[in-house]
Amino acid sequence: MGHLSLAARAVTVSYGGRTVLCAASLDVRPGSRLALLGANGSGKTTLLRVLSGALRPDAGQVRVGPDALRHSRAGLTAHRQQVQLVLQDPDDQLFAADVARDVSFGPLNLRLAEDEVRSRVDEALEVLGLRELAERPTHQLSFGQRKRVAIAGAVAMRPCLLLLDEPTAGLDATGADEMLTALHRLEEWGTTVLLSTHDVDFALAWATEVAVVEAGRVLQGDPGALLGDTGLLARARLRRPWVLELADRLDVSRGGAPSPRDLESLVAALTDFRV
Amino acid sequence: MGHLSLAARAVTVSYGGRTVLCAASLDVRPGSRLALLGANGSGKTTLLRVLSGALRPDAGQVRVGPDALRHSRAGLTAHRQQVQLVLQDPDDQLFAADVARDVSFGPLNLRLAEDEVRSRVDEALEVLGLRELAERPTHQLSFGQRKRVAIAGAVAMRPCLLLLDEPTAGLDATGADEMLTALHRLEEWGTTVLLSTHDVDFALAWATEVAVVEAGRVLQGDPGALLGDTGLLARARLRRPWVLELADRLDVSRGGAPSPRDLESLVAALTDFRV
Amino acid sequence: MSTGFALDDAAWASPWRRRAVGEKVLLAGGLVGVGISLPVWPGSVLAAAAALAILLGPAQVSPRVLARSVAAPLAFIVVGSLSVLVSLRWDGGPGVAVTEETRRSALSVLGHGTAGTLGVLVIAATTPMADLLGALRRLRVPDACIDVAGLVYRLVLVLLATVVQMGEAQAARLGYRDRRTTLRSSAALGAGLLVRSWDRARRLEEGLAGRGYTGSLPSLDPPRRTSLPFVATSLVALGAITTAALTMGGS
Amino acid sequence: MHIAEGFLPPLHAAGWTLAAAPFVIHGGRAVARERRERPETTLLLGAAGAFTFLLSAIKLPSITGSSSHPTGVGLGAVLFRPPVMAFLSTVVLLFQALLLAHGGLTTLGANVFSMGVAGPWTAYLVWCTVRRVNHTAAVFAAVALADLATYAVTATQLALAFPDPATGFSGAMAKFLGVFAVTQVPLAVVEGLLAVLVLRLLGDIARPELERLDM
Repeated sequence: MGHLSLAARAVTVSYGGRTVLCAASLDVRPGSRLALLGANGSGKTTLLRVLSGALRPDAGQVRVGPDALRHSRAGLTAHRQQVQLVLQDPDDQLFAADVARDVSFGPLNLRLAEDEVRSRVDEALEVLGLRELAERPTHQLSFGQRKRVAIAGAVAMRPCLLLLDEPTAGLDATGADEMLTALHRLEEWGTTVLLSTHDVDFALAWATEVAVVEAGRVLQGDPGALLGDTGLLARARLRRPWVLELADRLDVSRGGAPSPRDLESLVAALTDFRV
Repeated sequence: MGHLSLAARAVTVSYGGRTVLCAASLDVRPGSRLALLGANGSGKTTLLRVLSGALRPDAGQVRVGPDALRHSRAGLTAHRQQVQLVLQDPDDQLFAADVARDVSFGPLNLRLAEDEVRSRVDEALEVLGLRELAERPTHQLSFGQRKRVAIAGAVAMRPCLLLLDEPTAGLDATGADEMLTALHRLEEWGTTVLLSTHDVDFALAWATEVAVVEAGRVLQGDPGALLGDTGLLARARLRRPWVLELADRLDVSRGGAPSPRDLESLVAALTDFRV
Repeated sequence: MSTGFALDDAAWASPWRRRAVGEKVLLAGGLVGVGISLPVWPGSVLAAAAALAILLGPAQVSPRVLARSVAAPLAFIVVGSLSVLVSLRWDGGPGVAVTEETRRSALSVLGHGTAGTLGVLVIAATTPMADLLGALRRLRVPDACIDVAGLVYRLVLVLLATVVQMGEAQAARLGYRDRRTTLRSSAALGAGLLVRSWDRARRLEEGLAGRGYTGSLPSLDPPRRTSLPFVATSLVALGAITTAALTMGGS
Repeated sequence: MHIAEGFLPPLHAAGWTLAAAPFVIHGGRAVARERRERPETTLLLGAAGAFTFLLSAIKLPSITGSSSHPTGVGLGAVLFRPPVMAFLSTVVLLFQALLLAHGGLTTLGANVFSMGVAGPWTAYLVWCTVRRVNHTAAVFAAVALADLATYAVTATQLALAFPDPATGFSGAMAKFLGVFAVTQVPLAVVEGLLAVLVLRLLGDIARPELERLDM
């Protein structure tokens, strides 16, 4: 899949007089698991759209490896073969009557031969755990399944980098588990995933790196550090992950031990502490 | 607002050959805070639609106080003045150009005088914390605000009982807090709220009683007991609330102490335990 | 809440779904052709019986879905046949009469309509719309037209749940209490629906742009092979009905 | 009012198909041309078709006791113009035939002629004539007369196929107009009122979109 680094450099975007992003920068390193956090309306989706090339920023640029993204037709066509954006509502991206037909759309637009298209479709459905649903009508799928079909449609383009807008929003526990499995498969498969979410607990457990969107700017860093920073979280209208909150309240990480990331590591820390 | 008890008795509903509810029963006691839990597609929404009168069950009945709900036009008109259902997606429930006009839809249909309609609208907007938004066009509101406008539209009918389908789904931390404030105000105001959710943590913290939908049936009981029952939760495809999971892993509730319901009570229990 | 239309759901779940569209069109089209062009007895009756046997037999359509689907067209056919049955006179003041001739033509239209309706159901209940549109595309119907038709299908299903929920939400707030409120609510529903349709289209356009959309919506149809035994059996059955109709009808 | 499959004799069905074909082909060409010039119209046309289909699923208040549904062709013609409606109506009628068993395939041509050609053109001509006098009256008249035109053409199609043995075409016409008047005349009135209200609401909630459609 290649090792593409993607970055936003001092990107500014305004809609109807309101500045959504203001000189925001973000680095997506190949192989990282990056979670973009922020309240609803903070500009997460806007930043993803800028990175995908769908939106041209008023100022600043998007860098793909060493080059600046060109918003010409050719530049965007090339970019979309490396970077794919999947929107929050799957019904905004699914147009075909059944799963396999829908996933074939992207590869067909790449003007691949029919055999190649079919093998891309199979591969994408496999990675997303959708093989048995290939011939099912789109409208009979659950919300979580439709979300994964939308991702499969992007994966069939074989991007190095996948931008997912709120992939876990609206999913129940089973749907979220299936999504998590799919994310792990994508990683094994060599695709770097940047996702946006407002679920701080999920971000802490999953990400190797987080970026918080606040007042039009982006702060990027270590999940434990940023998501433990009460001042930053309050400004960004996010709450603290319960694991960190509890660790703090119980004074777990006094000794400079790494902060816990999930239930397991919290239990381990608490048990150590008691001994 | 009155003290209406509402119940589903052995309700069975099938769609297109699939039995969604199978002799399901539920009691909504006035003044309780009842959370209806279940995975997506488990039949939560179907049960709410049955209770609201929107859907006539294939078997069983809905009881309002001592009487069975009649699905005649007159029976439903009377029922809808006592029981209001608000669905998950606000955009399916808002029709008018601005907030106040939308909220006035129900009171106007009640054939109230103009003054009375206005006071109902003001009151509903007040309870939902939407006063300043009264003249705003609905499409300019955030998702969380639109959800509260949809609830205000139901509240303006002055029901004794409000059925809310997934009121917190899709909300960020701020939106969820505002929703919670609105739920507390409704309670103070004398409205009994039954809500469906797949957020077990929220249900444990908020509800005085929970009901779990599993394999077409409903199990109703104490939040701590039902949401601690790993067997039931697995069958219902729900996870255990993290507070209970952690309490269990750390062996907090050994002494028969009540199980913790939120971060505060967990911290208290853990601190007691350590002393 | 139903996810779609009963007939469409039946088509997606049909055991004949993976059959080539051409062979199903041959059978259903043949049954319609035979059912509406031959004399009613026994042509239409045999064609209708064959269609019914296919639908309830190998095509495994549930009797309930079938009964509900034929209700509306049958109502039209019955009302229409009754109009044909009654003959109108002007001379000597208006009057009505039923003659041997009108009875025959009423029965004929009743039989043709019923056989034709059942014949169309053989294709409708076994073949998803996507397959039919794919077949039309192969028949050189312009891509632009097929793309629009495919989108209509998808958007109808996306918006169907919206319409149902909007209607229920209005009903909950007593929006269908009397004629006046019903008219107002229906109008709000219509206007809301148009806005939602536009919104969906606009968002879909943006969503598809990232997947390389530039105006056309290609998708790959699944490979299907025509079954010679199926075609042969269909032709034999159609031939048998025709022969029976022509020989018995003469007597 | 959809003519059911098999109701028309084969020759009549073929004749009406031939009569409707030029309009549908013209509409299809218009769709293809639109797309070459403005690619984004594919999606808007899909939305317009879905809207027309779903509008016909809305249950109208009953006046005579029998429930009825709007045809949507009058409003569609005013919003999207008759050539496009000829094409969209064909798609909608095809879907109604196959998804709902309303109408038929051999009778598709006849139904397209009444609902996709006669109705929309009547609506459009009335709309263009009356809108200079009064906007609301124009909408009402366009939509109500579109329904009445559809109904009259359908009655004509049936009367041509089944002339009365005693009184011929005119007797048959009287029968079919009479039988279906019970549902179709109130429908025309109610759908006209509905269209007026829908456009008024759209003026409140979707002004920019209406302006794009040149309303």
